[in-house]
Amino acid sequence: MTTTITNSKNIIGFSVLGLGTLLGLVSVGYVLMIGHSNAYNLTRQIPWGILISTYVFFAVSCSGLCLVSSLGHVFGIKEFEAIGKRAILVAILALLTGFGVIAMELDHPFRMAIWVILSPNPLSAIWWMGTLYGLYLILLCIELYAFIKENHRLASLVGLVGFVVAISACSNLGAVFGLLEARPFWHGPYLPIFFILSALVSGCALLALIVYFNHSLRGIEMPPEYKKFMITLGKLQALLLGILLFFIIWKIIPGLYEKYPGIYEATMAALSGKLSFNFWFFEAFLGLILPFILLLNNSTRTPFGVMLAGLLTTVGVFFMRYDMVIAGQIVPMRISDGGKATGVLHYVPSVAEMGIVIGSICACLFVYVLIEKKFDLSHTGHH
Amino acid sequence: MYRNGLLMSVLVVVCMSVGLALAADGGNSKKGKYLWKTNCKTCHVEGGGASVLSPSSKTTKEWTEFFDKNTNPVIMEKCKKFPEANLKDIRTYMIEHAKDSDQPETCG
Amino acid sequence: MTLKPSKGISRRKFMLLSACAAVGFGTMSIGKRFQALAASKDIIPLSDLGNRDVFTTCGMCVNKCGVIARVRNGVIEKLDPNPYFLKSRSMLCARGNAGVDSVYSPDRLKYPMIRTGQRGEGKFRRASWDEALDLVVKNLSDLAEKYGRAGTVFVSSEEFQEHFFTTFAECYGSPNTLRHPSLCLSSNIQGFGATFGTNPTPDVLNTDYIIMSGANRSEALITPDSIDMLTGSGGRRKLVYLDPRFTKTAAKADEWFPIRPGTDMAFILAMIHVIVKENLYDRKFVEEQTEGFDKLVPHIEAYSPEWAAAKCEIPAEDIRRIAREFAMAAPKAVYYQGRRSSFFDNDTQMRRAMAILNAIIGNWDKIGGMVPNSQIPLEGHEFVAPFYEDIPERLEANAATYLSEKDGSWKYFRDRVLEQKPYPVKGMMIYKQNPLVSVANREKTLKMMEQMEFICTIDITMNDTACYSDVLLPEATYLEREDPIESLGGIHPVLVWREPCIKPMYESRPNLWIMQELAKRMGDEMSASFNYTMQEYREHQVKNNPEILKALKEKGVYYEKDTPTYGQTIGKKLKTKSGKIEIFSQKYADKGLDPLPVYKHPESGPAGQYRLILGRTAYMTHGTTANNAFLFDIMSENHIWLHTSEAMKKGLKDGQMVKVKSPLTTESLRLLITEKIRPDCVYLSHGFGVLSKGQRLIFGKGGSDAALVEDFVEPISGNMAMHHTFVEVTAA
Amino acid sequence: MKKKRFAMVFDISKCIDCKACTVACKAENNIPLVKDNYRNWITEGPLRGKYPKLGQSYIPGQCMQCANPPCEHVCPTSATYVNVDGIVLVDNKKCIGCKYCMTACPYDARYYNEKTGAVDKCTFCVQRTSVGRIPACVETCPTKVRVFGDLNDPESEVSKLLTKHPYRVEKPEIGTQPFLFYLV
Repeated sequence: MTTTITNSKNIIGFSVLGLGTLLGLVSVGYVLMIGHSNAYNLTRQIPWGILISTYVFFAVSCSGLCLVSSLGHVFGIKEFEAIGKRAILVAILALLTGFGVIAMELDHPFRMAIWVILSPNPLSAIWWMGTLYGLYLILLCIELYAFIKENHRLASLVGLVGFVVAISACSNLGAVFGLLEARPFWHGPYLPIFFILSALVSGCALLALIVYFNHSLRGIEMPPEYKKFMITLGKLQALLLGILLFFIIWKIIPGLYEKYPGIYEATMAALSGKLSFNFWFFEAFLGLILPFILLLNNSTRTPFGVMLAGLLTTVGVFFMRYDMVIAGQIVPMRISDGGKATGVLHYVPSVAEMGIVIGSICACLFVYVLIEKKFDLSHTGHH
Repeated sequence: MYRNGLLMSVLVVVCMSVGLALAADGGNSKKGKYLWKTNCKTCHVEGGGASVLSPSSKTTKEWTEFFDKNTNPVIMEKCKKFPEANLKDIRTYMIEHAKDSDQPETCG
Repeated sequence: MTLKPSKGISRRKFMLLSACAAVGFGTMSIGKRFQALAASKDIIPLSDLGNRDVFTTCGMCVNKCGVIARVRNGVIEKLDPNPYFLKSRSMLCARGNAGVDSVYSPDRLKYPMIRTGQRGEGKFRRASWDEALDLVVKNLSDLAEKYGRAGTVFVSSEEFQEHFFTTFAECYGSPNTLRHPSLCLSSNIQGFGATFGTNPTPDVLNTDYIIMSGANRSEALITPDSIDMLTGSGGRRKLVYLDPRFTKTAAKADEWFPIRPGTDMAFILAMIHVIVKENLYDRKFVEEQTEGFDKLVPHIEAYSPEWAAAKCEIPAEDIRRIAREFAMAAPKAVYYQGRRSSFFDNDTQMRRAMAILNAIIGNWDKIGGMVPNSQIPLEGHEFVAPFYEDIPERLEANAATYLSEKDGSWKYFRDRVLEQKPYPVKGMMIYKQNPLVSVANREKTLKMMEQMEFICTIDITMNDTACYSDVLLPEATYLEREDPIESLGGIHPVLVWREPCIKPMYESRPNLWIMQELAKRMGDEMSASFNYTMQEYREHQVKNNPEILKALKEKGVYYEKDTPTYGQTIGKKLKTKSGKIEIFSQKYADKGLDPLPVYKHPESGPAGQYRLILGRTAYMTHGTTANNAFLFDIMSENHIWLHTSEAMKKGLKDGQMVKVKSPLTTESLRLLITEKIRPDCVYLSHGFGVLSKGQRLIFGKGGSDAALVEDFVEPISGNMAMHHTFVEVTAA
Repeated sequence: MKKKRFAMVFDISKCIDCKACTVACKAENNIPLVKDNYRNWITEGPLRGKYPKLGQSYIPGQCMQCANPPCEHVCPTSATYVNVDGIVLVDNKKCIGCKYCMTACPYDARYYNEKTGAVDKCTFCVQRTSVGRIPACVETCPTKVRVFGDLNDPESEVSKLLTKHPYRVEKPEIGTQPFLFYLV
C-alpha cells in the first residue's frame, strides 16, 4: 500500500520535474535560435535580469550548504556530521546549475573560457568569481570523492580549504555588486558580508529540505539522529534569521534616511513600488517572519516545521536575490524624459527567461532525486 | 479714415490704367511667349547681336511705353514683320511677366 | 538596411593606426581645412571608382546642404558635411546623415509598376520601362483628345530635376501645374512681395534683435538661420519668440510668449503703434524709400499695446518694451518672417504687417537687416514649347487674387476639380509631391484622385500618393543622380549640383531620362525640347563661365565672393509699382483688398475643443522621411500634445491612446501630456498616419494631420490656412 | 610623437536637440538600428518653471572616456581597454557578453551590439581620429555644440576652452574622471 503511494508520488514527482526540465530545454533552444536580445527582456539600462539573480541564488546556496555542513566535518559539531556527503552533492549540483544558468546569460560562454585565462583581469570581481567558483567546484568534487572513499583526513582538509574558498567565493559574489560605485544601492561592503550571512541561511534551509525529503521520499521513518539534527538546525536557522532580519532593516533605514539618490528610489521600489509585493510577501513574510515564528515556537519546531520553514526561506531567498539584482538597476543612470516626473525603470522576465529559471530548478532537483534513487547516500560514513 | 484716400487713389489709378488695361486686353500671353521665343529671343541673348532682354527687364509701365509709344525706327521696323494680333500677344506676355508684375515669386 | 553590405571589417582595419591628428578641425578657416583635408588624405581621388569621395548636394529637405559621400566598394557608406559649403556652415543634420537609407531602403520603388488591384489597394505588377512609358503616353494622348491638354494636371515639388517635369508639362500644353508653395509660403511671398517687391532674407548672423513668430528654427531647420540664430556675434543678440508651443526654439530664446494662435498681427500692429507714436522709426529712411507712411499713422491709431494685449495675450508692457528694444537695435533688428505661412486666412495681411514693421525701422538691405536675395545667374537652357490654340486658363484662374501661374493653389484647384468646373481635369502626373500626406483634408484629395481617369507617379518610394496611382515610375534618388547646376539664392548666393555617387539601383532612372523617353513617345516636336544630355545641359548653364564646372567638381559648391554684399538695391528701384517699399499698397487697394493690414481676430472654437496646430521636428522633412530607418529609429510615431491641466481635467494619462476628432474625421494616436503647449491648443507633427502599406516601418503608426485638418484658405495668395481646425480629444 | 589625451567639450547652450549627432554616429559606426542601440544621445533636461514661464536644456552625451574607467576595471577578460590616446575601447573578440561593464558604467554609455556580438560604445570615432579626422558627431553638429581635440596640446581648441571657461563634468563624485566637459 505504502509502496504504491510512494510509487505514484514518485511518478508524479518525476513527471513534474521532467516537464520542468523539458520546458527549460525548450527555452534554451528558443534562445539559441532567436538570440538573446529577442528572447530576454533585458535593456541597456537593466542588463542583468532573473538569470543573474537565479545564478546568484544557486551559487550562494552552494556556498551556504558547504559552510553549514562544514560545521560537521571541519568544526566537529556532531549533529552536522550526518549530512556531509549529501550537502556536498547538492552543492555541486547547485553550482553546476548556476553555471548553466549564467552560461545562458552570457552571450559568449566559450569565449569566456579562453579569454579569462589568456587575458585575465584581476581587478574584475567577475574574474575572481569565475576563478573562485571554478576552484571551489574542483574542491567540492575532491571532497565528495573523499567522502565516498571515506577518506576523512582528506575530507576535513579539503573541507577546511573549501570553507575558506566558499566564504571568499560568496562574499566575492557580493562584491561583484558591491564594488560598483555607479550603482549606489549595491555599492559598499554591505553586500559581500550580507552574502555570507544569507548563504548560511540558504544552506540551513536547503539542508532541512534535503534531510526531510530524503526520508519522506523513501517512505522511511526519520531516525532519531536526524530528528535531533533537524531540531538543532532549526535553532541555528532561527538565530540566523533573526540576524538576517536586522541586516535587512539596516539596509532599509539608511536608504530612507538621507534620501541618497539612487538608494532612496531603489529602496522605495522595494517598499512601496514595483518590487514591493516581492519584498513584503515573498522576502519578508514568507522568507523571514513566518519561518522565524515557526522556528522560535517549540511546538512548531518539529522536523516538519523545520522543513517547512526551510522551504519558505528558500522561496523567500530566491525572491531576495531577484529583488536585490533588479533594485540595483531600477534607477536610471540619466534622466531621459525631460520635464516629466522620472520614474524607475521597468523589467519583467520574459517567458524564455522564466522557462530557463524553472527548467534549471527542475533539472537540478531531477538529477538530485535520480542520484538519491540510484545511490545510497544515507550512509554517513561515521562509525 | 483712409476711405477718402482710398477712393481717390482708386480713381486715379483707374484713370491711369484704363488705356493700359484696354491695350493689354485680348492678347494671348502663351502665344506671346511662343512668338517671343521663336522670333525675338534668339537675338536678345548674350552674344545674340541685340540687347539682352527678357520680360523682367522692364516694368509694366516701361513695357507699355515700349509697345505703345515707341519711336525708335529700328524697333518699329522689326516689329512690323508681325501682324497686329501677334504683336499684341507678345505685348501681353511681356507685360504679364514684367519686373513689377503681379506674378509672385516662387519657391525652389 | 538589409541590402547594405556589412562595412565593419574594412573599418576596423583603421582602428589603432598611429595617430597624426589635425585636431580642432571644426574651427579652422575654410582654406586651412582644405589643406588639412588634402594632407590627411581624407579625400580619396575621383579616379578610383570603387572607393571615392563625391562632392554632391543633400536632397533630404529644401536646404540643399553640401555633402561629401564616402563611397567604399561601390556602397555609399557615410555622408559627411562639405566644409566648403558656407550656407550650411559645414553641418549635416539628422536627415542629411540618414540620406543613405533613401538609397538602400527596402521600401524603394525599384521597377516600373502598373496597378492591378483597386486604387489604393497597393497591388501592382512589375512592368518593363517600355510598357510603362507607352502606357503613360497612351493615356496622356487619350486624355488630350477627350478633355483637352488642360485636362491633365502636373503636380510637382522642388527638386533639381523638377524643371524637366514642368518643361514636359509646358510642352504637353497643360496650363495646370500644381506645386507646393500654396501649402507652404505663398502668403509669405505675397505679403513681403507686395511690400518690398521681393521676399527678402533676414541677415540672422549679423542681427542683434530677432523676433520670430511661429518660425521654429531649432526644429524646422533652415540653413544658415537655424545655426546663426545661436551663434550671433557680439553677445548682444536677443531672440524673442512667439509660439503657442514651447518648442526647442523657445528653449533657446531670451523670451518666449505663448501667443494666442492667429493673433500675431495684433502684436505686430501694436509694435508699429509704439514705434510710430514714440517716433522710434527711421524717419529719413521712411521718407526716402517708402510709400504711404502718412496713411499708416492714422491706421495704427487704434492698435495700442493695451488693445493688442487683450487679443494676443502678451502683456501690453512687454509689447511696448519689445517695440522699443527692437527699434533701438535697428537697423540690426529683424522681425523674422519664417517660411511656412499656411496658418490663417489672413496670413498675407499678417505678413504685410511684418514687412511694414521691418520697413519703418529702416533695416532694408543693411547688415543685420532684411536683405533682398542675390542670385548667381545661370544661363537657362532654351527650349520652345509648342503652341497649342484654345488652351484655357488655369483651372483655378482668378480664384485667388494673386495666383502664381506655375504654382497654382491646391485648395482652389482641388475644389474645382471636384466641381468639374470650368472644365474637367481627369489626368494626373505627379513628381515628388505626396498630396495625400501634404494637403489638408485628405478625404477631398482622395476624391479628387478617385475621379481621375489616369494617375502616374514618379517617386522613389511607395508613399500614399504612389499607392493610389495607376503607373509608378521609379526615380533615381539624389545620391544616384547627375543633376543640373542649381543657383541657390540668398544673402550669400551659391551654385551647387549633384554628382552621382553610385549607379542608379534596380531599374530606377533620373527624371530627365524619364521625361526624354516620354517626350520621344509624344512626338518629334516635344522631343526637340529635351534634345540634350545632362552634361550638355550643364555646359549650357555655365557657358559664360566654364570655371564654375571645375569649382563644382572640386568642392561641390561655387560662390563668387567669401562675404555677402549689402545695399545692392539702395538707390535703385524695387520691383514694386512705385519702385519703393510700399507701406500702403495701391495695388491691393485697386483689387479691393485692404491696402494696409487690418486686424481680424481668429474665431474661437466650440467649448471643450482645442485648436489643432501643426509643426515639425528637426528629424523629419514633411511627409517624406518618416519611413527612413535612421529617422524612424529616433521618432517612430507622432503624438498629440495636450497641456497637463487639460489632461488632468479629462483624466487622461500620458502615453495612452486617444481619439482626436475634427469635423472631418477621427484619428487615433498616442497622447503626450506636457506643460509645453497652450491649454487651448493641441499639436501634432506631420508625416505619420499613412495609408500605404508600402511604407513598412510607419504603416499603422501615429495619426495623419492631413486627414484631420480642414482646408481653409487665404484668399489673396491661395495659400492653405491650416490652423482653423478645432478638435475633440477623448480616451480611445 | 607626444601622447595625446583626446577630450570633448560641449557648449550645451547651443544644443537644439536635432539628433544629427546620433544619426551621424549610427551611420558612421554601422550601429544596428534597434531600440536601445546608440553610442551617443541627447537628453531633454528637466523642464524648469511652470507654464507660461518655462526653460529647458538639451544635454548631449556619450562615453565620457574616463581617465579612471569603471568599465575597464570590471571587465573579466580585459576586453575593455584604454588606448594610447586615452580612448576607452572594446576588443570585440574578447567580450564574453557578461554586461558587467554596462552595470558598472555610471553614464549608461554602453549597449550590447548583437551584430558584433560585443558590448559597444563611443570610440571617439577611432577609425577617423586615428587618421587625423574628427569624430562624426563633432563634424556634423549643426550648431557646433561639440569641440574635439587633444588636451595634451595647450594650443588645441579644447585646451583653450577649458582654460577660458568654467566647466563641469558628469557625476564627478564617482571619481571616474570623465574627459567630456560641459561649459557652464
